[in-house]
Amino acid sequence: MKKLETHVVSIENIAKATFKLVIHVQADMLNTIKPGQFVHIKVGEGTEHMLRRPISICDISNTNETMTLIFKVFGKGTDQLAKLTEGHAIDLLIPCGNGYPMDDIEAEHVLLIGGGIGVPPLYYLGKQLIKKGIKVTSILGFQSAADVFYEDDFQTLGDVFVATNDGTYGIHGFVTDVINEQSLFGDYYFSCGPTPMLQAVETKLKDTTGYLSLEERMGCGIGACYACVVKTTDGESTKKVCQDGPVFKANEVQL
Amino acid sequence: MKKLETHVVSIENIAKATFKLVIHVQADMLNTIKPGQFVHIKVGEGTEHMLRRPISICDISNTNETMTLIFKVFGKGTDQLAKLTEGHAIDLLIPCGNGYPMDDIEAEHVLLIGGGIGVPPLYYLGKQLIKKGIKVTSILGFQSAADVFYEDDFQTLGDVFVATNDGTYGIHGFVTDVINEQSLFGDYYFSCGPTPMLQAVETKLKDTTGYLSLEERMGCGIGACYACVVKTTDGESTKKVCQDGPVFKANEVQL
Amino acid sequence: MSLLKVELPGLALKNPIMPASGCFSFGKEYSQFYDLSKLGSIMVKAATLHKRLGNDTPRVAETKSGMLNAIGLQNPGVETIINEELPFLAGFDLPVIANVAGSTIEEYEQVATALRRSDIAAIELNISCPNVKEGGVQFGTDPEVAAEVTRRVKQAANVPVYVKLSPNVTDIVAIAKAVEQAGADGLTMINTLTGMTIDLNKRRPLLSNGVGGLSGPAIKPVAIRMIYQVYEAVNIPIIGMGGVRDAEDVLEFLLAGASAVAVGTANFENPLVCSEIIDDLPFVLNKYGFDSVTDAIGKGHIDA
Amino acid sequence: MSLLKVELPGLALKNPIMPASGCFSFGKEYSQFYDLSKLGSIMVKAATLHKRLGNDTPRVAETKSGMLNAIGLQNPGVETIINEELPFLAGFDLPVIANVAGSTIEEYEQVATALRRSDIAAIELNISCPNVKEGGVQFGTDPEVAAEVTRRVKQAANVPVYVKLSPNVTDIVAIAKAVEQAGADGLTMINTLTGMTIDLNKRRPLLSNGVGGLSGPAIKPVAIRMIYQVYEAVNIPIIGMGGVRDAEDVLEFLLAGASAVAVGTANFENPLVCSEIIDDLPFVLNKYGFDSVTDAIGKGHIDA
Ligand SMILES: Cc1cc2nc3c(=O)[nH]c(=O)nc-3n(C[C@H](O)[C@H](O)[C@H](O)COP(=O)(O)OP(=O)(O)OC[C@H]3O[C@@H](n4cnc5c(N)ncnc54)[C@H](O)[C@@H]3O)c2cc1C
Ligand SMILES: Cc1cc2nc3c(=O)[nH]c(=O)nc-3n(C[C@H](O)[C@H](O)[C@H](O)COP(=O)(O)OP(=O)(O)OC[C@H]3O[C@@H](n4cnc5c(N)ncnc54)[C@H](O)[C@@H]3O)c2cc1C
Ligand SMILES: Cc1cc2nc3c(=O)[nH]c(=O)nc-3n(C[C@H](O)[C@H](O)[C@H](O)COP(=O)(O)O)c2cc1C
Ligand SMILES: Cc1cc2nc3c(=O)[nH]c(=O)nc-3n(C[C@H](O)[C@H](O)[C@H](O)COP(=O)(O)O)c2cc1C
Ligand code: FES
Ligand code: FES
Repeated sequence: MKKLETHVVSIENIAKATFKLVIHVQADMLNTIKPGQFVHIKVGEGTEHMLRRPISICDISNTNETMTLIFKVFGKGTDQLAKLTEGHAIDLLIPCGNGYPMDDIEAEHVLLIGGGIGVPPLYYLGKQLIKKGIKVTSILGFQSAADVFYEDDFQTLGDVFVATNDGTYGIHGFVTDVINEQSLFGDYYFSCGPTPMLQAVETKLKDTTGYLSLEERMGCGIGACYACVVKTTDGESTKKVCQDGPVFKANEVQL
Repeated sequence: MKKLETHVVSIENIAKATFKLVIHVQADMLNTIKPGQFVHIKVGEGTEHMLRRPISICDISNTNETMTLIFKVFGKGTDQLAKLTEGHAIDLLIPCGNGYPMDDIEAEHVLLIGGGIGVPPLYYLGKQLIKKGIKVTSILGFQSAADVFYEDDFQTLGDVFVATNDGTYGIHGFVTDVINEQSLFGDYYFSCGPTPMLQAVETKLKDTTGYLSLEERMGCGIGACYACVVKTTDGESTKKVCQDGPVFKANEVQL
Repeated sequence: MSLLKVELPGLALKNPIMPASGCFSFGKEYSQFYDLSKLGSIMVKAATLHKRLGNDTPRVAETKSGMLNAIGLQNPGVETIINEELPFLAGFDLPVIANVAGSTIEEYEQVATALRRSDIAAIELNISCPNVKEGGVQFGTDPEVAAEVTRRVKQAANVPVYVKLSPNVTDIVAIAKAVEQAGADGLTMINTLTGMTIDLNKRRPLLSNGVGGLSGPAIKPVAIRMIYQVYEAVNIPIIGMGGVRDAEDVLEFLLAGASAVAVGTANFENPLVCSEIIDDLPFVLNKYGFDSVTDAIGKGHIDA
Repeated sequence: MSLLKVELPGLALKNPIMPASGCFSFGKEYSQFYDLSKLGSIMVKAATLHKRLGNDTPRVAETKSGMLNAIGLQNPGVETIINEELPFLAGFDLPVIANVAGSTIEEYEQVATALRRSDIAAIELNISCPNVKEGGVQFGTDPEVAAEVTRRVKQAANVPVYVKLSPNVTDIVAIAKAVEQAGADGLTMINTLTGMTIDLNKRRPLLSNGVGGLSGPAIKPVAIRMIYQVYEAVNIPIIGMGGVRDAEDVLEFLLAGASAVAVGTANFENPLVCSEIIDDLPFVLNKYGFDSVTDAIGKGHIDA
């Protein structure tokens, strides 16, 4: 992991309060990145924000030497990130966390199940999976039509089903409703999104091997402060989301 | 007084760590400004700097609708101000303080005596004085050659004598040395600069009517917090630099 | 705007926002920026029996997300305040809270007695000023002494008395309970945390007084914690303060248990801050699902 | 670099900079960023007798120029620390300071006794953790209790003992003097200020523990003030901490009376911060006219 001082290549508002941020990163660093990893971003330059913000890596481009992040304005920190402009300096810890276990996957058809800001990391994952010849079906859940992003991009990977909670776009309901209605199945699934969604997915797909990417409030982002722990299923010990995760095997930790 | 949200027209490094900042201000506001007044500037947008910074008004241009400030990078706040760029937003309280008593002056020849960052307010004052047909002689003191600024501008007002403490430019010594050596006198003087300089000037020119502009650490900048007081000469009461000053009659307050 | 109304002892507030004592003088300067009648109330600068010139300068220093001050209770004395400062405020539609300070219990009593001849709506009893050698914080750090001052000022005063608590104590709840028992009508909290900064060039504390009071957003978490704890222990209302600079901060103080909120340091950053907060507050209450200010008070507590 | 050297009981420091306890775990993670041998020392994470899982999450929250934490002393227990964590640090050229915590005086004693079998250079006695129900801060708020824990741990330990003081007290000087008299070899200060923030959406304290410890630049003025006051009252050295993030901050702590300085929260903002401070410190000392670190200690005092 490195502390990288780089700059913004572009920033774009792609959905309601949702921004696509493209950052310059050199190829040798990009080559070390695994799908599911995240970066830990310093907000502003002064002391007002002492904690960095974790944002998943959505995509990388070796040719352009760029990395893409997609984030939603949630509070004061992401609001400030949204005000970044082309060429502006940005300071990251990169790459953080473990990522999805790409090497061990023995699968033919993988379901990518994302909710809201859990969608971005699944994109780079999907790209890597199809490179390995694995079939990908994406199920993306959003609040409503205005929140939907990256549908076309996922379309380049395979079938895509979009659901909205309020039915203003795609299928009305949750991602698990889509799995029911469309009788979707795969021999593996990867999921990222809000905890209630992950719980529903874990229950629904209890017989399928799955990996979940979790969120937790972070201090250091590198495993040193014990802010971001989750209990293991037996309740006897903890794992750190920032270091042991953010990706965990389904049922490995308590959601 | 107003809280004014405006923007930077230009910023330029004109001497060692010294910046000339030109800010857009509408004519109706400019018309209310008196020489010697200052603005109270918000540093950055967040909470890191809760106190504004007082900077004297150096010049105004009704035609361009601009105001010029000259400041030296001293600590973290002025350092951040130096990083402002053209078009950037800036938030001021304007105008602050009393300014020099322009209406009551019955003088033929005025000495302007400035030291370091005390020089700027004297420029707009000088311009107004010569408009009233008063002769102006400027004595400007700086640390060394690299610190000198605005000599040419003052030249347009009348005679200018520049002194540097280390003798690397102009006359070697303090402004009071210049007054001695050149046997300068006027029927009025206006001075702004570091306290030791003001004390020396006050003593040297004790028989001349004079006005001094003082500095003190400020909270509110508008007279409400009692941070910036100076004792009156009798020691019995105080005056506020931000409201009763920054310009005081010589011997009115304790330096 | 009845959704912003709050009724407190002696204070029928049209909204819960007021400038904090010492940060707004007696209102005149800020009246250049907006109509003071917009405010819920105003906590004016501390009054002592006689005129005080305060500490030497420098009296303020900036710190990260905060500031230190050691004004040292400079004020023209209670008589001059009654005769020359308070009449200006009579021209506005708002109840005035007078801040009472002193070096001895007798002085506190005398100031409170003098104020009977004024038009104030309530007294804020300042037993927590860290910036004067005599008087101030020592009255606020011992529960028994705090109770005694409260009792005596209650007897002297003809308006409700709010006691201003110092955060520089091991057990704020003990002090709060003691002054409640002694008859306080309400509490205001918190005053500043004692702090210091050193001038690296001069190799001496930057403030001439050495220590000063830390205020601003830096101390907000301490204020929220103390209000939260005291709210669970007393039955008198709390006026909260410490680092407030926007309407969401105000809501956080209400949830912690404050019934009204004062704004200090933020006035220096933005002289319009109280006015802007009053404009924003209805929207913020609505955004977080509250029908009114009173609906939000104490709602951050587990059993609320 | 002898200008950076400091000699303290048990600690021959090549420079006065060390990470603060709980912010750097046992060093492994930060060793990805720079060679830990560069550090003056390291204060490792708190050890209790048995493994503790700590509090529920959320455990941290950001505040203005600071943060709150309520980790709750999660650690694998002193035996595991000795066997599995400390050996990693033996590979670096730096003295290790172990942080000792407990719920009872006996537990403190037992942890200190267990640590006799390790290679540590000193103990930091943590009687000031505000984030656990039992053990922690109550040992640090009463001078007599603080003295008693100090005495017992001094007897159990085979290395110098530095007592970590809580800032959440009315009179820090009284506690400092009490633990000095009880045999403390040094003091470390300050631990975090107790604070809280409320989640406006959930209408509950944001941290699952309710309260948490406030750290970061926000609290620096409180740290400087307390160190300044304690320095004038005791004769044992102080390791200072609270909001340090650059070499000028370090100099301010030295002037206040600290002999060495720990960096906590700033590691999260910048994992290289300790390394960068060590590089900058000679220039900053020089800029302000000091020949060495020892030359600067206590020089902010009037009679220095
Ligand atoms: C591993 C990981 C990957 C993530 N990837 C993305 C992503 O790709 N796109 C995206 O939009 N968001 C992502 N998030 C969530 C994102 O980190 C938060 O929305 C963001 O930190 C909120 O910051 P704020 O300043 O806007 O909110 P504030 O509430 O002002 O933040 C205050 C503090 O709380 C923390 N915090 C608040 N919400 C969260 C949260 N949900 N998770 C973790 N910390 C939080 C902040 O980091 C900060 O320390 C991810 C979170 C994690 C843990
Ligand atoms: C009426 C008035 C007019 C001024 N005009 C000018 C000018 O035209 N050009 C110029 O370069 N400087 C001027 N100054 C000085 C300028 O305000 C300070 O240099 C500046 O505030 C330093 O801020 P900083 O953040 O760089 O320093 P820091 O030391 O980081 O500031 C910390 C705090 O101390 C205050 N402070 C520090 N030094 C001074 C000082 N000398 N006077 C007042 N407050 C101080 C700051 O305002 C801030 O609140 C003026 C000061 C006053 C009072
Ligand atoms: C410059 C200044 C002067 C103050 N003077 C007083 C005072 O006279 N009486 C008093 O009770 N509190 C005084 N205070 C404390 C404030 O009223 C308030 O309790 C404290 O600053 C916390 O609020 P804030 O963070 O919003 O400033 C003063 C604070 C400041 C910053
Ligand atoms: C996440 C976190 C965990 C901490 N854990 C401990 C601990 O285990 N033992 C301890 O003595 N102090 C602990 N502290 C307090 C720090 O060591 C330090 O005293 C305090 O944070 C002030 O320094 P800072 O402002 O540089 O962070 C912790 C602080 C933080 C932020
Ligand atoms: S954020 Fe510090 S251990 Fe995970
Ligand atoms: S700065 Fe507040 S009175 Fe002058």
